[in-house]
Amino acid sequence: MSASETIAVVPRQSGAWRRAVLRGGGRLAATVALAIIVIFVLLAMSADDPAAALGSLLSGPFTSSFRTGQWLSDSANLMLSGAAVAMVFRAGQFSLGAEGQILVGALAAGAAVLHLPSFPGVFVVGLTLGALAGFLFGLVPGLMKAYGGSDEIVSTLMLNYVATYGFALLINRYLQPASAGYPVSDFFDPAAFLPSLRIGQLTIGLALPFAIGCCVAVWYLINWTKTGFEMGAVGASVPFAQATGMRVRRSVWLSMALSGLIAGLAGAVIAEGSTHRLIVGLSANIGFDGILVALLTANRPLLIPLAAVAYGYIRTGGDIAQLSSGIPREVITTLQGFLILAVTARAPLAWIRHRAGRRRPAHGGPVIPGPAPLRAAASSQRTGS
Amino acid sequence: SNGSADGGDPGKPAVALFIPGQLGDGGFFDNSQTGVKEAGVRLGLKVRTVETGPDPSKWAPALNDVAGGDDQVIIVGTYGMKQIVEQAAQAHPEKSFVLYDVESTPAECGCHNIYSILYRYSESGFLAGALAGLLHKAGGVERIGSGNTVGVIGGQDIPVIQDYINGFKAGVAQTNPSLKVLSGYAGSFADPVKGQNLAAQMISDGADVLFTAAGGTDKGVIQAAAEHDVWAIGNSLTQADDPMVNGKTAVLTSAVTSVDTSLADAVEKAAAGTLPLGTTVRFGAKQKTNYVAQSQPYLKYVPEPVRGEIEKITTEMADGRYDSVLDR
Amino acid sequence: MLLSTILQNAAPYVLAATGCLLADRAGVVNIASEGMMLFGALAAVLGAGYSGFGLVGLLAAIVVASLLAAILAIFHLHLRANLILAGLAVNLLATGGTVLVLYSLTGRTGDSSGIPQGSLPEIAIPGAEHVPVLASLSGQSIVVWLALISLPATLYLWHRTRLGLYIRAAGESESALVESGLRPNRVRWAALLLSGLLCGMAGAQLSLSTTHGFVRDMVAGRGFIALGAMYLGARTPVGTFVAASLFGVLDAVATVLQVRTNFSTQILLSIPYVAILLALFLNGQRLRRVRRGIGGVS
Amino acid sequence: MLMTNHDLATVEPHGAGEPPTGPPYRLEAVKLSKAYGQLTANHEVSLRVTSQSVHAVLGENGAGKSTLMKMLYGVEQPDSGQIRLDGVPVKLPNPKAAVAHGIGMVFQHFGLVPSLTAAENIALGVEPGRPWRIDKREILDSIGALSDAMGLHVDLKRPVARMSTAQQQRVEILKALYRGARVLILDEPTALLTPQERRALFDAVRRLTEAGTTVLFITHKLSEVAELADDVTILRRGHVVGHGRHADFNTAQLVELMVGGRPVTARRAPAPLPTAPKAASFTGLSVTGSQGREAVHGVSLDLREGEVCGLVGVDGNGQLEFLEGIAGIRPVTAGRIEIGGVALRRWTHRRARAAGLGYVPEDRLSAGVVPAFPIVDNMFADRITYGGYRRHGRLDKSRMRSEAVRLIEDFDIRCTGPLQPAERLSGGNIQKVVLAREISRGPKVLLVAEPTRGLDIGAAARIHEALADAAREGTAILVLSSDVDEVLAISSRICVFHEGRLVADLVNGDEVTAEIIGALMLGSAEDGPADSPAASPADVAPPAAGGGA
Ligand SMILES: Nc1ncnc2c1ncn2[C@@H]1O[C@H](COP(=O)(O)OP(=O)(O)OP(=O)(O)O)[C@@H](O)[C@H]1O
Ligand SMILES: Nc1ncnc2c1ncn2[C@@H]1O[C@H](COP(=O)(O)OP(=O)(O)OP(=O)(O)O)[C@@H](O)[C@H]1O
Ligand SMILES: [Mg+2]
Ligand SMILES: [Mg+2]
Repeated sequence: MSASETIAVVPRQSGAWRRAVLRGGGRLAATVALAIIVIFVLLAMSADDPAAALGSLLSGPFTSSFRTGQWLSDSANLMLSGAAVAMVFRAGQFSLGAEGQILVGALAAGAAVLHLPSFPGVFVVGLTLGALAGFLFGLVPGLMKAYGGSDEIVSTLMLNYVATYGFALLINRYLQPASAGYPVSDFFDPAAFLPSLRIGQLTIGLALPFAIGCCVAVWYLINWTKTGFEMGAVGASVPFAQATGMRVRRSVWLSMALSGLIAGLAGAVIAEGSTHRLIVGLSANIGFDGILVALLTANRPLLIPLAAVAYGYIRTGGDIAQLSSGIPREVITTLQGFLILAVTARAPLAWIRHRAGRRRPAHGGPVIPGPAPLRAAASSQRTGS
Repeated sequence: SNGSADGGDPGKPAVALFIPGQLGDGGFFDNSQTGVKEAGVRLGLKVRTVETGPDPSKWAPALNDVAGGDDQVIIVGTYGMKQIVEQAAQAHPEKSFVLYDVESTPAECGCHNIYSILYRYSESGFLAGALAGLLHKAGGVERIGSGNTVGVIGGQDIPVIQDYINGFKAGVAQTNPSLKVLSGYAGSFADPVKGQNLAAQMISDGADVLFTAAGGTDKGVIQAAAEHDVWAIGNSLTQADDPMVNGKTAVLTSAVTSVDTSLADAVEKAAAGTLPLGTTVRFGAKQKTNYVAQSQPYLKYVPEPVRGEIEKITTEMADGRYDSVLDR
Repeated sequence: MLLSTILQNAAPYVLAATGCLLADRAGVVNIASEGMMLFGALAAVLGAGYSGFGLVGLLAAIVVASLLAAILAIFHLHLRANLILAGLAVNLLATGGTVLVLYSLTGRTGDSSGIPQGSLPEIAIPGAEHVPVLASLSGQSIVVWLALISLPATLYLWHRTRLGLYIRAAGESESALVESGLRPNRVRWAALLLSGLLCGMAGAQLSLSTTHGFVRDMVAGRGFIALGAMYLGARTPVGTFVAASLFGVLDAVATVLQVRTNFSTQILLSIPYVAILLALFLNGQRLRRVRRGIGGVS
Repeated sequence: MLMTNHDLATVEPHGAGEPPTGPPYRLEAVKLSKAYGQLTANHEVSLRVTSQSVHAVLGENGAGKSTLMKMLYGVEQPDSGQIRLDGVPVKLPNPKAAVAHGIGMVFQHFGLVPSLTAAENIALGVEPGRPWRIDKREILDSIGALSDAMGLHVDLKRPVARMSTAQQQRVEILKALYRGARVLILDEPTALLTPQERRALFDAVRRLTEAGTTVLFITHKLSEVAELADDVTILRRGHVVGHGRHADFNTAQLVELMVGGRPVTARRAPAPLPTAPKAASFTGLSVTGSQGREAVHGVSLDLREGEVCGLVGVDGNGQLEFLEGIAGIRPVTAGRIEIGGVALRRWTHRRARAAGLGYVPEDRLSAGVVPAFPIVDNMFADRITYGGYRRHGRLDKSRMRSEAVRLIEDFDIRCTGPLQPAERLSGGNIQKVVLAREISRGPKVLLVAEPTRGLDIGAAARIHEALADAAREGTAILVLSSDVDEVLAISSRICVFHEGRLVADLVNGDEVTAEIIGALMLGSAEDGPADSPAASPADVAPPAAGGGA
């Protein structure tokens, strides 16, 4: 499903869908069962009352409306980060730069709202500038790749460090109050806080609908626009894109910059919606968590809200278990690792069958190189050299 | 470490230590946990630690969660938590908050249930600097060469650590103005390799005493000191108690800022119901929480007159004699 | 002095980058190098501390890091988990797992104080103290020496051994291997295990030689840097070695500048990364990299 | 040697032929069947290969030839049936087993590792030497000896990525022989070769059979069968529909057996009237080649509406670069390009298309289509990128789909529907998708590289038909093909390249033969157009001189 996933004009045939869902359901059940066993073992090793800890882990986000709000807020941040990553992955580029772009977006948004006079709606200015800054910061590796051929894994990774240090530097120099003992700005003016909606007891930040909107926007861009189509084609095959008159370079830098834009928005949303100020460590690895979320959905933007909410549930459940049962934080980290492995293991059954002596399905190993009939013919090896 | 929520005396207040970061930083947070736990055990209080991790977006919600729980005394540290604690304090006037490492003024906050603790990190730095200066002056001290350079290494480049470093420089200037002071930040509290690099570089540039205030990064500094036969001055009692690297004594002593003592004191007062809410105490030499540890190597290698001089400086410091050079 | 610092700093980069190279050329991006180094660093401390022998620590690091590599291999090669996801998951396992192990052994979550200290054997060249370059080499840990010989060793592996040949083939043309009667996944297993071995060594250097003890998260991104160095080195043994060494040099340069100048810490600390960006931009190399790992999960 | 009772061409009902009796065949397939899901790729296919013969396997695209060969090489497992070597049944669970039995195969799409040297590729998996050290000298020596003996010369130390297709193929053959292959399977070995290379290959094959090797080979070109094959087996839709000695079939019979009776004729496009308007004019074009050197030196050429101009030359003489230069894929360093009377300053492919150019790239799998994309996306990619197929600002997918359905019908593309990914199509059908895209956009000028490479006779004929139709509509078509016969069969005009220059520009006619063209391609000026009976078109570029302009 990997490669053919890139551009599907219409949904897959319903029969295949149903089968996939059924198979997926079975696997999910097995995964969940396995995960619970692992969780319990980990908790038994570390918590005084493993059952209670497990309970608060699994039901934590629902134990109070405050916690539910917390879960949804965290999920919204994950969603934005995931959408940024899916954007660039769907365009066939590989960026690890969301983390840095989030910091830059937050910085721009924060610096703006800290310096602007307070007026209703000033938060929109912050969001806009955050997005713009993210766009520009994503443009850097994009242009480097499009015009310099620079490997984007290296450049985005390096830019993360530059962003991290730059963020600290600017807070240190310009934004932290004189009395501060730690690089952190003042709190923003409440007008710069992301508004939230109250539904009964539950407070839902604007971040959530906003993040869902972003996911839909990415989906629309990729599936329904010419630009998105071009990006997908450039990502799938540069020779093809060239031979059909597409603007390959523009596609490369634009997709990376747009991903930066969303990540920048994520940064602005985190600053205005969660921390309400700039503080060193603000991104807290959420850029990398975004990679997880995006990959869990195979880069399908419309599934990202689901994946983010599910992943956010575990994270928040873990936080609450930590708060209420005092299990070490690292149990949660370790658990996340196990869960991701369990969820992404795709072919346990096939493997077991293979072990039992049957022939394995022809496809194995990583995504490349494609099945034998697709291997680039000799002529492409020639031109490709 | 975590979750020792048991063994509380029902009549006494339950205490929560809220860590906006993670334990195991080898310094500040670990230190605060030591103090709170020690007092809790001593007094038979129910004490628990809540560790939220380094993600700042989690801090406010987590503290709200804790404040809404059963703990009567909530202990929170670091500058970044100030407004968050103030908001929680407003929302939960029935709870007592201990805010350490930053000051909350009731006038600004509009709340009267916060007891603030400040630390004079620069005093510890000053003492370490004075010791370094005096060691050079004394002459004939083991591992102290004829060079005239000492060094100081910080973790992240943040104001708290800048205090240590500025204090160190002031201490050197006070006792031995001709000494040259090298300084550097590792950029992290958990990168001993960087610490080792910085220390090795300073040593190769002639430094023979290194003061370190860098959390987990300290390990690398101490390691380099051991390797190249110079002295490290640490910042915690643990380092002073366990001064060896690979069988070789490397940590001469520690210039301690004892967060644990201040917090143990706060817990004690809270248990007794005498927590001076609405006030701020600045802990330092005066409260005997900033001092040079009387460790084995200190007693063995530091000449008696130098130790006497340090004793004297500590006393003078408690009397406010150096405030003019120390206060930011 | 400076040269010896560079050697010490570069060794982990070189070894881990070489590990990434082997895996990558066999068709597996080893994004878990960070976690392998981290767990390796802890295992080294435990092995050396409890046995009293530095070499046991090195061995423990190698074994544990290879175990992580095996997890990656099982999940990616056999259970067909997405490579990047599985790699990130292994990193999470290492971040959390090291602290949990540390906690269960010492009751501490921060560092390995309380565990007996060990250190890697060092190799001294008799009488080298006064010879300029040799003096810096002499007394370096065995891992630094291993890093130095890793280049000739990799070149030998590359051009003289079957495994090297198969590794190069596996990443480029799986079907060529199959049609030659070989099993690509076996080759990838071998490459991953070697990768784990090298990352384990790199971790051991950090915790048993450069410093003596484990501090949580002490790898501090060096595994990712190693991966970046491998790409910067255009996925070739020599390029990787040079790029990884370059990071060692830049680290040392940043350190010197920090001690000797008053530039802003953050600017100095970002020097290596900016330098790499410039290098990447200026030589405008077009790395022909097969993209993989993106996409297909479900 | 051959069985008398099977000498006659027989059109057998599938699977009816009983295995004959007599001396054992070198290699024998007995009622092999193989199904992929619903689809029966091979149904009780029997094949008998005599020792030291060349046995051709013929059939349409998708007839099951490759599947049969893969079973003989252990890549695929038959559902039923038996494989015998010298009369002895063998099991071939994997290629390794086949190699152990002395069977070697050169795949349709090569299985070489691009960055490894020829020697490393050849020895992959069977390297001599100790476990920790490959004996490189031994490898070079033994392969050198082998290649000398077989007349298959390649630079063993060069990475195959930097080799021509023919050299790569030699590497593949050497690889099989190095493993001790006594039975060699060649799956469409000539599809990617130039005529010269093909000749060299055939020489090698003859030497191989003389040296005792048995060769099974697949081709779509009956001329090659005539030249090389001793015996033939013809497959259609997974069934053996004919087998026997080649001499006993005539071409018409073979075609009939392969395509099931449909007549196949390539039609030559009529030369346009001299009054036909100019569709494009290229003046003094210089184009940079792969290595950064100039590959085309100041070539001028005019195209008239409705003409099919064939572009030929020995591989590497600039004709491909010329085509790609016009297409805007390669940098044009000098000269002037006009399409439909409009000249553009910066010549990029995007602008070329906007000016009315269509382009069918040489490599259909990597540049022609995105294999993973559905047919519909592949068909309209060019127009989408220029802003077509949009309604209310978004892609009009339903219109795309319905038009794709129409094109699928028009171009007779065999598929399950417009949403089938291109990778699930046969090569011929993929090519039709590309042509459908390029022709349906109504270009003024259509550039086509290797239109029928690897396609069967029927598919090739349909492609030729589509090109002729487009020409009739007024499109000027420039066709590059390494198959001179194809160029002769379809073009109204033929341009010959030699060493980066246009050395001949002929009106195609019965007087123009493959021999004449071949001589021109090799650069013999005396056979040039001056002596040619065919008059050049009025606006022909100066021959041989290289068209100064
Ligand atoms: N991997 C596969 N999965 C499913 N079906 C396949 C596969 N490979 C081949 N087929 C089916 O087997 C049939 C025979 O394919 P095969 O490749 O043998 O054709 P062929 O005769 O070699 O064609 P060509 O002349 O184009 O090479 C095809 O029509 C196809 O439907
Ligand atoms: N994985 C697959 N599943 C189903 N059908 C397939 C698959 N792969 C190939 N086919 C079918 O196999 C047929 C032939 O496939 P193959 O790849 O052999 O093409 P081909 O005709 O040999 O190509 P070429 O003409 O380039 O040699 C096509 O009709 C295609 O639809
Ligand atoms: Mg075929
Ligand atoms: Mg075939």
